[in-house]
Amino acid sequence: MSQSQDTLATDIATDLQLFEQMQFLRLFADKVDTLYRQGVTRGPAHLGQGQEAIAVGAASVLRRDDWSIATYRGHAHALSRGAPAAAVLKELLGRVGGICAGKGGSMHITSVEHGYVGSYAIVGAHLPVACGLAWASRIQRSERVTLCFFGDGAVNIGAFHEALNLAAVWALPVVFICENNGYMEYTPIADVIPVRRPAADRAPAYGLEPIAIDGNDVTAVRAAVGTAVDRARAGAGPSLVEAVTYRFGGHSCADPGDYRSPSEVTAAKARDPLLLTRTALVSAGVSDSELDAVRARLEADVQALATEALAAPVHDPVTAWSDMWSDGSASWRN
Amino acid sequence: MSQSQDTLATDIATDLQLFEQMQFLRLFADKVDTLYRQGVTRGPAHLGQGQEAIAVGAASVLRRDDWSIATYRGHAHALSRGAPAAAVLKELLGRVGGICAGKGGSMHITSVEHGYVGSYAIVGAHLPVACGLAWASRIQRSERVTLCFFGDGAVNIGAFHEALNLAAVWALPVVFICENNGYMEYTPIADVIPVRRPAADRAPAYGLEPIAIDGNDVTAVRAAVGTAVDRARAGAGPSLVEAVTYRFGGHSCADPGDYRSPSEVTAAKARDPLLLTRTALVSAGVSDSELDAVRARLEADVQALATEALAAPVHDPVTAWSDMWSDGSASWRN
Amino acid sequence: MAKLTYRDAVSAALAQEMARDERVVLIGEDIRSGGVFKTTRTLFDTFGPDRVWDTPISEEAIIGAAMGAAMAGLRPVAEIMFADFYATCWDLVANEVAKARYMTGGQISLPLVIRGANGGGLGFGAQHSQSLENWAMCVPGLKIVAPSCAADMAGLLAAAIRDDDPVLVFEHKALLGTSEELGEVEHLVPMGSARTVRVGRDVTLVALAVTVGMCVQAADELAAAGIDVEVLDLRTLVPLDARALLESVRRTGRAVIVEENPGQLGWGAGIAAIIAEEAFDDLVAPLVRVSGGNIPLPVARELEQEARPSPQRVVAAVQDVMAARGRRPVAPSLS
Amino acid sequence: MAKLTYRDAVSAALAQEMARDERVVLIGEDIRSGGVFKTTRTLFDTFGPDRVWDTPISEEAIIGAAMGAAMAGLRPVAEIMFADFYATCWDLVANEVAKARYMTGGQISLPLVIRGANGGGLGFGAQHSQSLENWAMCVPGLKIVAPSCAADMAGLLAAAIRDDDPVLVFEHKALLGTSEELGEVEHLVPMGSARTVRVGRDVTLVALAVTVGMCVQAADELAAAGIDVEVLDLRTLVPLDARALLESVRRTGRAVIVEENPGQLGWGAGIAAIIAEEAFDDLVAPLVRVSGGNIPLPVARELEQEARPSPQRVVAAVQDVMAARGRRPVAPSLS
Ligand SMILES: Cc1ncc(C[n+]2csc(CCOP(=O)(O)OP(=O)(O)O)c2C)c(N)n1
Ligand SMILES: Cc1ncc(C[n+]2csc(CCOP(=O)(O)OP(=O)(O)O)c2C)c(N)n1
Ligand SMILES: [Mg+2]
Ligand SMILES: [Mg+2]
Repeated sequence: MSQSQDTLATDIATDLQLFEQMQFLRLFADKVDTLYRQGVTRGPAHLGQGQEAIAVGAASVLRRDDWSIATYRGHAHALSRGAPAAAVLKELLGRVGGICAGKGGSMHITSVEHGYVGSYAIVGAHLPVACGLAWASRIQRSERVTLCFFGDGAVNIGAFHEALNLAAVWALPVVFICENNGYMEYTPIADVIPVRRPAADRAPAYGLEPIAIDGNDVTAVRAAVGTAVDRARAGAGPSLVEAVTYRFGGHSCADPGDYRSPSEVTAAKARDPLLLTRTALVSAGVSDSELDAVRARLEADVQALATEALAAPVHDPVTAWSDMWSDGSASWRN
Repeated sequence: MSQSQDTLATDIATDLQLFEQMQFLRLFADKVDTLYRQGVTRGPAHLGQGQEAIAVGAASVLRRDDWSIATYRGHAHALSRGAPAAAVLKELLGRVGGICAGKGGSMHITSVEHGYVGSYAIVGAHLPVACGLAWASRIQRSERVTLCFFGDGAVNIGAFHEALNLAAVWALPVVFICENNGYMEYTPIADVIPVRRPAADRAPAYGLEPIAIDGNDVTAVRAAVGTAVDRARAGAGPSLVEAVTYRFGGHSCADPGDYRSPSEVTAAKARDPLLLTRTALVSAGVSDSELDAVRARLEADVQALATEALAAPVHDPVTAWSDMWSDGSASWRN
Repeated sequence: MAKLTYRDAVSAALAQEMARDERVVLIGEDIRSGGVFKTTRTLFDTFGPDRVWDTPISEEAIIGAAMGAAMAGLRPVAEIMFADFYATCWDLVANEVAKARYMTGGQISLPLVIRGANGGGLGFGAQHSQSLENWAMCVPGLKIVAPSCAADMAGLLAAAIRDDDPVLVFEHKALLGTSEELGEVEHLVPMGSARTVRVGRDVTLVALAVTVGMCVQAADELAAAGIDVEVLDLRTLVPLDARALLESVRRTGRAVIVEENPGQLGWGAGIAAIIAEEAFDDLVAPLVRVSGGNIPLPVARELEQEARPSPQRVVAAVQDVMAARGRRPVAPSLS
Repeated sequence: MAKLTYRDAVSAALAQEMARDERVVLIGEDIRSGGVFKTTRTLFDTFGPDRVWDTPISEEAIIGAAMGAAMAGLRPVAEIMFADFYATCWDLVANEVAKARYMTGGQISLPLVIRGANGGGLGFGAQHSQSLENWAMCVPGLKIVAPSCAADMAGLLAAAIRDDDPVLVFEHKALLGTSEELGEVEHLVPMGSARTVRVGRDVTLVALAVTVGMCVQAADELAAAGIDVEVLDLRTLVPLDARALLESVRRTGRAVIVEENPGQLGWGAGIAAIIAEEAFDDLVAPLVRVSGGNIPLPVARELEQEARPSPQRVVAAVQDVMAARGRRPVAPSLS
């Protein structure tokens, strides 16, 4: 699903493609939520309805061999890079064919083959890892860029600070993207920071420009991330982009999210990234029925995925003992 | 050695007192260096020649019950709060009567009785602890203020970031004082930060004013820290003060410090805080001979301290097994 | 008499101690709204903003704040949401909190508690399922509490809060919903005394937290096969009730240690070492451990089960131990 | 033939591997100027700025950078100056590096080494003297190397760099100045094979790193008293050469495990547990450990000595074990 910067165009075909990708992510997430409620998924699941424009817009400016790395709320990032949805869904259900062989689950979806080097479940921990990916690009004289996604809550953990500082000092080709959805688990980010914008207002502490964008506007995301990626590729160092958005659901499927007022949620939904793109497409002349058809097709796709995943067998317990050491075994002693 | 803010005057008597304190710290550190070279101290020792104005100036604006907390380079901070020099020296020599009973050594000098709640040897770790001391003041509705000293190298570790953020969000009565001596162990701080001033340029990330002062000018330190302490006491929250200084010696007694050019060191010594205060006093009419007499008296004092400490017995091994748990024992099982 | 869940036992003990001593304050992430595991429900409403503090996602700041406040005379209870996150503040826990009293020659006292969710079994994956009592046991200076039932949860947490040393309380995720009838008495169970959950003659099962239930279940099965099993719940690893442990093993002559920690170096190894040194002469069979696998915990149900201890594995281990060619101490006159 | 110190063995192995494989890069604090322990001397001059990187004081960034770079095809060697500082980046080490391969179903390979100064004896105090192999052993997914001599230092570090799994190398501060004559051959000692330092009949001393020398010294003294001691240097805890361990203990029937870790839960407990389970029938005496004290390490010389293992304590332990009322397996026909 990636395309390189030089083909970055804001024509209708592109917008349609972005719309379709976002629509797919939304339907996929809704399906996961349903499966969770049916009790057929395994473990917690953190969904991203409302935040799709960030994953899709950012991935759209990448080259095939660029890296992305994100959090437990990472399904959209994996899929936007091209990870096979069937394998992702099987992982969520704990079935054979799961993308991490049943060992990672929802919070650790990874598809190295597609440049998505993983979902990390400890807040902030992957930011230093992103530095390492980008550090390798420098040493290898490679043009590979690393995109690192994290939430607003991550800006207060030590690893964020260490990573931003190192990236800036070493002028690493990494773009840090803060998905500011206004909340940590149940607590508003505004309650725990002494600045207004969690990421942008901290950029200057690392010698970086403050960048804050509308994270629900996929075109704005493409533009801002595109510029940052170009800079990184050109050797001009890292950027920190704050993309303001909202999560429509709870923190995870287990959370009703009722610490937010209904009016707040309703207001946020008026700025649904899907709606925004759809409105733009319609006013550019695309018909509602064409967009409805896209949606219907994707609904069928997602339903087929679910049917396939639910038909897959559960794991053979003995496979717990593989993938541990580089020799394939799990033996630490003779 | 503390005095409250309302008696903060820049008269000659005060300057003389500050001079005397700094002179004592210098002679004490020089003596420790000699004893280290004689092989009679135990473990590493991190001295602060050249940085005395910070410890002395800051302590001079505190009340008796305020807290200070600092690093392994903490002898000056302990002594400035009134910790008994004999007990400190015995600790450095590993003799009975040592202020931490032989258990802490040079890097962990502590005198809770004097409000000096410790020297911490892991870079950055005590900044969150300082938050806790100050948090207690808020809960207890106490006017107690916490002063937290650390080096320029500490601004890049996660704990710094977490502590500054928490202090700012909770408006804690704590003053963070970065003793910027230009170096970490062997590496210049400028090599590892993307901003010019390690602390001041990061203050805005925590909603704080950037404050940078001449850390060799004891009067400037008194003024800046005095203001910050007043603010904290009045409930206006934390401050971050960067005091620019230089360490004349190596990182520790084991380090010749030869990664700095001789000319750099010479230039720095021209701004010796002792020299600056002495010059000010002389131009205010104090005679050189009076100041020499102070020095001579303190030299004798320090010599007497060394003699006393060297005469103290070594520790009884069995005392290793006390001070472990609150019941005084070291037993973790029955 | 009302039933109390293990989950509510946490908030009950916190409420009891907060009412008893106003120096007890809570600090952690999302605790005002009741906590991610609902273990701090109602406390903010009851005790207000000066007693219950929500923090940024800053585990080092949380532990540092608790430590500093304890130095200044409070008795903080810090929540680390999942024990796995101890790794993000391990320097504060292992290098500062655990060592402050000793390093300062006894000048500093740290009456503080750190509590949070521990253990596996719910498909939370490798970074949210670890059972980490062993990390703490590697560090002298930390007391370690890991309750197996609601009554112990309430009583040991209360005792931990009253203790003048730092205590880590491990609340097992898989036990949160278990419940028990408790009287209207004060919750208080002293640390350092093991509990004999079941008396038996043939073999001692040494257990902790979630493995206590597994051992009881195994014991029931084994009883049907004529094997009389004793189950000992250690309750706290530090202080350790080594006396009760050794007394039991000396009596039965056999021990199976059942731990959720990875066997590579779990708390069970520490227990095995003590028995092998101090009760050796009374042992009639090899010391066997049933441990967590030496792998990160996988998520898929079948895989996670494979990597954790279970009643079935306990039964099998006991059968092995009972079948072992017996050994008896050589009588002094023969040696 | 030139003598090589343990300290110089570190830089020699690094230089050898950097010359051999340009993917090997170094990252750490103050390493360009040779390192605080002078273990990276000359490497910056030889290999230049693309291969040797000085960092801010940011241990999480150091380990994260090494991890990310390893994912991207490099073979980084990160220095954590003192093992105690692992606590500041334990999340990256224990929750990320150790688990990445497994959690992703084998998609990620992390050929990286983390090395640094470990252990006590020099009066560095509680936060700079810990011996922390036990922390690592609690975490499946980390290989653990702790060399006892210059030859092993060079050879095992080289092997660690060539290994495709994450390896933690513990360089003992008190051994840095020790030296040994080494040939001009390539430094390479495979991980996972213990070394019999001294052959003996009566008792096996199980040792690692600094305790190997203590055991050899004790063995010499005990020989004079007619006790024939075997000394086994485990060299690596993961992978563990359990076969060599068990073979030796089965032969001697007695073991004393000598560790610098605190006895509360040191690596020695893991070893004791294995012996008590797998060589039980051959044991004729209790398993004894000589461990570090269960206190933070104090600074004053007399206090620090009191809290550490020593040849004297080993001698005393062996004498106890030899004096223990012997036990022999009960013969099958008698049981
Ligand atoms: C170090 C750490 N602390 C706490 C948690 C528990 N936790 C998981 S997600 C989360 C909130 C994160 O908020 P944010 O960064 O804004 O991301 P979002 O979930 O909104 O995408 C918390 C506190 C964690 N996983 N890691
Ligand atoms: C977390 C951590 N990393 C590394 C060290 C080793 N170390 C001790 S002091 C020091 C330099 C600190 O520099 P700075 O903060 O500027 O303080 P200064 O020594 O100049 O007073 C380093 C790297 C440490 N003690 N803790
Ligand atoms: Mg958020
Ligand atoms: Mg400095």
